[in-house]
Amino acid sequence: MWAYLLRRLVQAVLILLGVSFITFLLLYVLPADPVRQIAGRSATPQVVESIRRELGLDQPFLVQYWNYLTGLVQGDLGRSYLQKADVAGLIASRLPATLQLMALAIVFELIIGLGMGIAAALWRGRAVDSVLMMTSFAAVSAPQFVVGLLLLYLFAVQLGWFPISGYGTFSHAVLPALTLAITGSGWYARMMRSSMIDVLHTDYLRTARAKGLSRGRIVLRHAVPNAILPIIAMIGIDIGIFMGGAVVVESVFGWPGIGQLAWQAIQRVDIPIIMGVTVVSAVAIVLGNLLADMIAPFVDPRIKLR
Amino acid sequence: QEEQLDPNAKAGGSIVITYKDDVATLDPAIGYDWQNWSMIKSVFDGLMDYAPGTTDLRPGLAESYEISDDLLTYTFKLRPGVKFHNGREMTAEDVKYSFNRMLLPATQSPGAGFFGSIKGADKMADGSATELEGLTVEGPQTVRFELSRPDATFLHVLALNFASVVPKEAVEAAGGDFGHQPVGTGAYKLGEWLPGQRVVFQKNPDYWRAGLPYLDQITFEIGQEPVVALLRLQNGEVDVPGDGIPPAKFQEVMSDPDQAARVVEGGQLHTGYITMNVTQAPFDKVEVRRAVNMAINKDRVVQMINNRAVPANQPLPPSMPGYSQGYAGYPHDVEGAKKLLAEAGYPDGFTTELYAMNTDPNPRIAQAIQQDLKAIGINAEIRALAQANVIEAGGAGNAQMVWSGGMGWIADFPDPSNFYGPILGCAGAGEGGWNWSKYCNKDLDAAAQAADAMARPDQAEARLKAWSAVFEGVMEDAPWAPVFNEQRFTMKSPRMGGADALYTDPVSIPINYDYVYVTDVQ
Amino acid sequence: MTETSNTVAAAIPTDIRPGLFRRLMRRKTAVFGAGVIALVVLGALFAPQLAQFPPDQQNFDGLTLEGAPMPPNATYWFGTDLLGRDLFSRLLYGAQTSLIIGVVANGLSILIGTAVGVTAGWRRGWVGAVLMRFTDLMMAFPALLLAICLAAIFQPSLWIVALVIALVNWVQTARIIYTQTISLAERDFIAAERTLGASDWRILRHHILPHLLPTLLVWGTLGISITVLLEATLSFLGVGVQPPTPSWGNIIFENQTYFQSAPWLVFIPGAAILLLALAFNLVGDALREEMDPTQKGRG
Amino acid sequence: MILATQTAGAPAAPVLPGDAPVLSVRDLDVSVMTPSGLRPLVQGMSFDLRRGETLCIAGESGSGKSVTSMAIMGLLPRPAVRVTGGQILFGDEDLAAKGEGAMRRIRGNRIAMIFQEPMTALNPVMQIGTQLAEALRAHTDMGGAEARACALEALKLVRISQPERRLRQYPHELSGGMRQRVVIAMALAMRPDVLIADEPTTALDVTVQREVLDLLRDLQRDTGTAVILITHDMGVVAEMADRVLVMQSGRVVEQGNVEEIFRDPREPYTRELLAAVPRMGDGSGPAAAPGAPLVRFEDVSVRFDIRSGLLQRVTERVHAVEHVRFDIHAGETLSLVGESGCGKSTLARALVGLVPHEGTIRLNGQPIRDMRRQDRLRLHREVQMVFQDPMAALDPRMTVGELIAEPLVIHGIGSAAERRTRAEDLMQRVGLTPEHLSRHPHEFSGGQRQRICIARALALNPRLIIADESVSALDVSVQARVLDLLAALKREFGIAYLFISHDMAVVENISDRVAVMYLGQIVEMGTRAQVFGNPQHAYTRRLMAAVPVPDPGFERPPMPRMASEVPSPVHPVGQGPTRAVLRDVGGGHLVAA
Ligand SMILES: Nc1ncnc2c1ncn2[C@@H]1O[C@H](COP(=O)(O)OP(=O)(O)OP(=O)(O)O)[C@@H](O)[C@H]1O
Ligand SMILES: Nc1ncnc2c1ncn2[C@@H]1O[C@H](COP(=O)(O)OP(=O)(O)OP(=O)(O)O)[C@@H](O)[C@H]1O
Ligand SMILES: [Mg+2]
Ligand SMILES: [Mg+2]
Repeated sequence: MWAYLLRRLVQAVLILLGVSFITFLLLYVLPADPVRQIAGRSATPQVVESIRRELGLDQPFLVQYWNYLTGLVQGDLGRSYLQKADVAGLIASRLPATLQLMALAIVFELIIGLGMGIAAALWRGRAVDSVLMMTSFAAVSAPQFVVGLLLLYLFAVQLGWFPISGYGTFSHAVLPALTLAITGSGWYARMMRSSMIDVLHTDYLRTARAKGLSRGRIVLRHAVPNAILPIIAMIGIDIGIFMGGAVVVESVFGWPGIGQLAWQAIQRVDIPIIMGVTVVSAVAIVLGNLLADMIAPFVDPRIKLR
Repeated sequence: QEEQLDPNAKAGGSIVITYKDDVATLDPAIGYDWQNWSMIKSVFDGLMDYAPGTTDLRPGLAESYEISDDLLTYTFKLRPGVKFHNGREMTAEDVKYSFNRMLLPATQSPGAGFFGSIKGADKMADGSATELEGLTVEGPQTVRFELSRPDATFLHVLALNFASVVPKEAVEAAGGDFGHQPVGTGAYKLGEWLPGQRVVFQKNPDYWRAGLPYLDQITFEIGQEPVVALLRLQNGEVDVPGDGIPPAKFQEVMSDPDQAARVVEGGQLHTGYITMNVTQAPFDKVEVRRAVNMAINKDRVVQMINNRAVPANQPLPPSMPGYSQGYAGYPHDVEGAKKLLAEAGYPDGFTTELYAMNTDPNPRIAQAIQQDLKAIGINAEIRALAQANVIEAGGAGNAQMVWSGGMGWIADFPDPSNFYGPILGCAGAGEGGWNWSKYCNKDLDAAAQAADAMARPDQAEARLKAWSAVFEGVMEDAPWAPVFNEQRFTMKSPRMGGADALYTDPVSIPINYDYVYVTDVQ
Repeated sequence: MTETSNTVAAAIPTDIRPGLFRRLMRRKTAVFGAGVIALVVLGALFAPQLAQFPPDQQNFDGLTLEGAPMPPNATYWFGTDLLGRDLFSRLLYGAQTSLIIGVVANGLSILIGTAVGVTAGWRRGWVGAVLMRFTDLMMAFPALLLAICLAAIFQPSLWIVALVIALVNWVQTARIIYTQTISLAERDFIAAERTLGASDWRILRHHILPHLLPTLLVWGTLGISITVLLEATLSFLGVGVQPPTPSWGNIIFENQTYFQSAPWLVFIPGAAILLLALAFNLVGDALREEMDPTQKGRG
Repeated sequence: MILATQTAGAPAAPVLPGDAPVLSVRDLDVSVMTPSGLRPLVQGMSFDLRRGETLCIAGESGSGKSVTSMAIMGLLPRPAVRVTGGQILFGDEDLAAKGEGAMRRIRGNRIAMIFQEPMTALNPVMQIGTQLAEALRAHTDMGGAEARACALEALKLVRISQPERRLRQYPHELSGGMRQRVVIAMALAMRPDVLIADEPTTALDVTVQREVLDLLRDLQRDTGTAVILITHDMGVVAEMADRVLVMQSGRVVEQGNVEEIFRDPREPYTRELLAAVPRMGDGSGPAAAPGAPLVRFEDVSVRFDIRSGLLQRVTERVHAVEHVRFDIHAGETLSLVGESGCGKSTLARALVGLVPHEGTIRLNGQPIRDMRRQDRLRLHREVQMVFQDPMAALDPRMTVGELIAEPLVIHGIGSAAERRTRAEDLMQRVGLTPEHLSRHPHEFSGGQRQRICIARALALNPRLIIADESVSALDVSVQARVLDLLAALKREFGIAYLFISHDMAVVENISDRVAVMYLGQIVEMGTRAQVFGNPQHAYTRRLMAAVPVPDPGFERPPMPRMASEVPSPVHPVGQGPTRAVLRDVGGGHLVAA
């Protein structure tokens, strides 16, 4: 177990190294000059050069990367070019919001997606099934921005059930999480459906019925726990998507997450922030996958961590 | 001079303003985004300032100033009893510290280039000096600037945020994070700052302009989609949407008399234009450039952005001193344009690229222009890229045509010279410069320099004339095709008070925080 | 059983091949799906003939005086967009782009994902380890950032965009296919093939791939809307298909803030994407059930 | 013995006047809905089941045994399959007319069922204790702790080792025999009136089957539960049944007392069934003269690495096959017997190159390990394998025609037309019709599938066929037919067999020589006569004693109950099992010391 963890962590470090190197390289060859962004429109060439020197951007690529890495090892993610603040601090200040949104979104996603998938599997081939699968397609095809605004307009502006935007209380988080969940739940619904259909044909489900258990118990205690394994791996993937990708939802609902930070940084080539977000979200993805793998044995005791 | 207080104004109350983009920093030496520009103005003061809602210079932290006859020495007498937010009194040493700090390369101030006329500024830039030679402290309340050449814009430059006075001890205490823990002399001090969420300004009770500001508190809510911000305004949660009225909501707002009444329209020191790279064929031919100027149907472009602009025919916006009132510009004339193209040797037109920033409405405007160009046979492929990539392409001279929208010129200070040097003059035409036309007319450059040397107050009129001539000269060569000057439409909540001019303040966008008030306080 | 049919389409069981199309056509949902796809393809192919207006023509009467788009009417069947262009014509032309993105980009990503996943799952050993570690690495890489960087480094064009999307999207497919291949490789009938002396290539082509088909169909059909929308996101970032080239995704993205004031600009293309994805799914589902003999007659 | 008590909600146990039946089935019809209308699966079925009685239902695969039991349980896959006539009287209630809710209260409570596959009958992600307790809690109002105590009691009842520990374990941590005990415990915990056991021991080893049968009988004696035992093993029938019911294609052919049926079967079908039962004797009879050695195992070992730790170093190994040494001669049948997990399949897999081995395996004198491609293809032609589970061994997406022709395609033999003819030939050879060629494997019964596998193995005219438990899952009549087929092929083509089985009776009937395997090693080996006539090793004897005897009169000599757990073949690196040394006790009869 500990050996497993340690080995996975070593792998994770290698992955992070790879991710940071590729990102750094891509940003290096990107046809956009961060210094021009910092210097602004009135800067004289002199000012531009002095800023470039100050940031060490006049040095060769490998030197720059090495400097970045040595900082990274000490937990230093560098300083934002434009905000002139420590990237670690900037990210840390937004991490709680991102994690909170992510957690709630995944919970909603599971409730909606699994609910739909289970119902569709139980009523397979009936109208319920077709409607639900159609809905899952609509959910996957819907642009987040529009879904978010529709929810906001309906539940916040018209009905006033939730605050229009902002961050703080649970009710602030409901609509943004719901937006993410709705657009992501289609995958879960489809996965769960096919997984449930397989489980519904198994011998142990027949045994459960032969024991005279109620339908609810058969579904919830026997079928679902067995069908849920592939879903757990998907949560790991989802963490990655939510870490840097909730930009649209964050901006619709004024959510102070990492997405907005990353977005603005990308547009203005604030390389330390882009790097920081990349590294942090890679860590989150790796940890998320690790967590998914660690949870798996609890869900399915046949799985051994090795 | 005495401060004119609004007799209707009531003190107290707080307002909410929204922005989409994050506030990067409130460090006056660094902040150069259009949204933190006005915020910094309210936290910090410089020696010079503008009367609210106008482009009229007035002394700020300086009580008075004197200009020597050779126009090379400016002596400022500081206002006594001005206190920083930390309670310490501001002195001449602080002015000196602030300028040194801003000009040191380590600070990475994007504004350093504005102060090139001060003696020794170049030595600061290349790192060979750490103290500004041309700035001396004459006494506790007196500073003297020495210039290396006469500079008519110098007082304007001193009104820029970069020239704000900061307290040394606070900068040092912040340990490199002054931008998030600002301490100034301004009307507001920083209350709370939750990154990505909100910035709260508290009234500075010791503000040196007696009776100001009126408001107790301003909350800037960050990361708000403009459409959502407007919904919240309509819901009574927001007082001013900082990003304006989003196009998708404009019709709705303007067709409701109640809401339309709360929209204040005003001019803006902005010009949207197309640059044409004069160093490359086919735009090395002036006929081609003129043809482009004549091809564009500016009225249609303006209509497409909901008439929120006025067609432009010269680089300067109408509200800028030096604007040529009577100048006719190039008429919209498709046949004429075709003829010019044929004269230039392109009777069948040609294919080129039009760069534009990728945020709405810029790609749309680019497409409208594209259609106009097609009408005279020019096939312009659009490159809608992120801001950074457009700037890169324009600076490197790779872009044959660039639509300036989104990155375009909103003046740093209300003086025509600001519209010339970096974007039309030879200085900006080098590799990486912001003169994306790479246009360099030595004669006009000389004329511009001469105009800026006319720094005596009695020369002001003549100087503006000279500038008008320079810009007419530019239009003769047509490195740009000016398209429109954006109008500002600021919307406010019903309780917002204060003259309309405060809501279209040319230097403090979207509103002048120091002078607005709310009507619903007792 | 003829020699050619045996070699050409041997991945598909012989008795299914001749009647597959006919049997598919007996399923109502499949016919509906195929009809929709055919319509979209025809619309895309014959866009020049079918469209009343050139897709990028900014009609003078397509905007109100205040610059607002026109709702659907007799001239502009689906209304006009913010530049006064005919939405119907743009959707027709946009179908070309979106089909290429949805089918080519998505297909390519499935192809890459399958190749990587099958190779890693079949070969195991160090080849498999290297491939899967690389997949892990790509998974930990923010997809959008990669897309932006790639697209910014290359000049954006439709095919580059398709390529970029494929390069970003193959990872999940690879993972899923990898685990499936591993479990397939353990099955007895694969062992049986080996004892007969079948080559790896033969086993992969005739026994592994057909079993991966259902998964590939699910991922492929769900992936269509995802890629079409991803293309739009890329356009939005300035690294997608360049204006004025229409695509269903970028029509939605350009106009999404107008969902209240000009709903047709959002919901019509949205419905188009949904319909296309659904159509592919219906056909895919039918195909899967028809091609899997064990599924026949099962619920 | 504390067993569950009834709640008010559950239907009261029927009051039985004397010998009145607990369950009585009257004219039961079960049909399946097909596109072409209703097709009957069971027709006019009638029988009575009395308290404390064991009724065995025998009959070939597909005769409707399982359908009948599912109909009684109300577990038919509705709406496709449903009761279309008759009554199922439980006391005075007609179960056929009851709704799902009412049936749920009876199921698991008054009537319990045990299914064939212990490996898959338990929920893999739920602890044994929970699975036991939930059955109790579903029918009583006991609390969690009480239900757990009852569950423990039930486990003790089925004589499982370390019952407390089992409660917290998961199914995969138990052996097949233990799992079947758990399933039985689950079924009996509520002390049902009727227990239906559908082939409860078919998937188990003989020795384990022995234990489970003993257990069932003991429990029935103690609790007085009436049992319906479904089986195709006439040995089991003879041992367990009070009364026997023989079914064929959905109809009852004959029913009566067990002695009557065995002594004096009236219907020809019953006689046929009895004749097909392999009986174990003393191994006498003609044996084939040994030919030249075809395959030679020289000190062959197969070990699987278990890696663990940070660096994934090999820390332990599964010693699946240890230093095995024997020959297979041309034209002979060598049987390999032993319990599950002793390494039989692994040995076979090593021979066809599916797992790497140490030592040397020679085919015609040539070591297979360093064969080049050409020779390797010949190996794959000469040695064919028929797998244990025919469904798993046939690609479900191919038609039978393609499957049978595939070996020819792989080896590039013949044109497409020739291959087709050959496939038709082979189909006839194994007793199927050429029309079947265009069907898919799932459209065949288990026995037919196994014949398809054999046809496939024959396609290349092999010299050796490895039959890995090829008949274990088949019912007697089919089994007999397949065995006959194998024997005929052997006579006709001189094919040699490596016949892997755990059924001593079958082995005795088919083999020339026998090797007994235990924990990866051969512990006894000799001709059939030697091994069966004079079993030397204790393990061999135990295997033989466990075989059910198809004779109701047979008195089983008392046998000590075995320790349940088989020792593990897993050893740390560097260690290994002690090597058994084979000693010749005369005439080539080798026995481990
Ligand atoms: N769900 C079903 N749909 C259609 N036919 C079925 C279904 N279940 C069983 N049958 C058919 O009913 C017949 C009887 O099947 P059943 O399972 O009762 O046989 P069995 O006697 O138990 O055989 P085995 O010994 O192989 O278990 C078979 O012909 C089978 O094909
Ligand atoms: N690939 C493998 N990796 C690790 N252990 C294995 C592997 N294959 C088989 N084993 C182990 O080797 C031992 C022998 O297995 P094998 O399948 O040969 O037994 P068997 O005698 O055929 O049993 P059965 O009668 O159940 O088929 C078992 O303990 C099994 O768990
Ligand atoms: Mg059965
Ligand atoms: Mg085996």
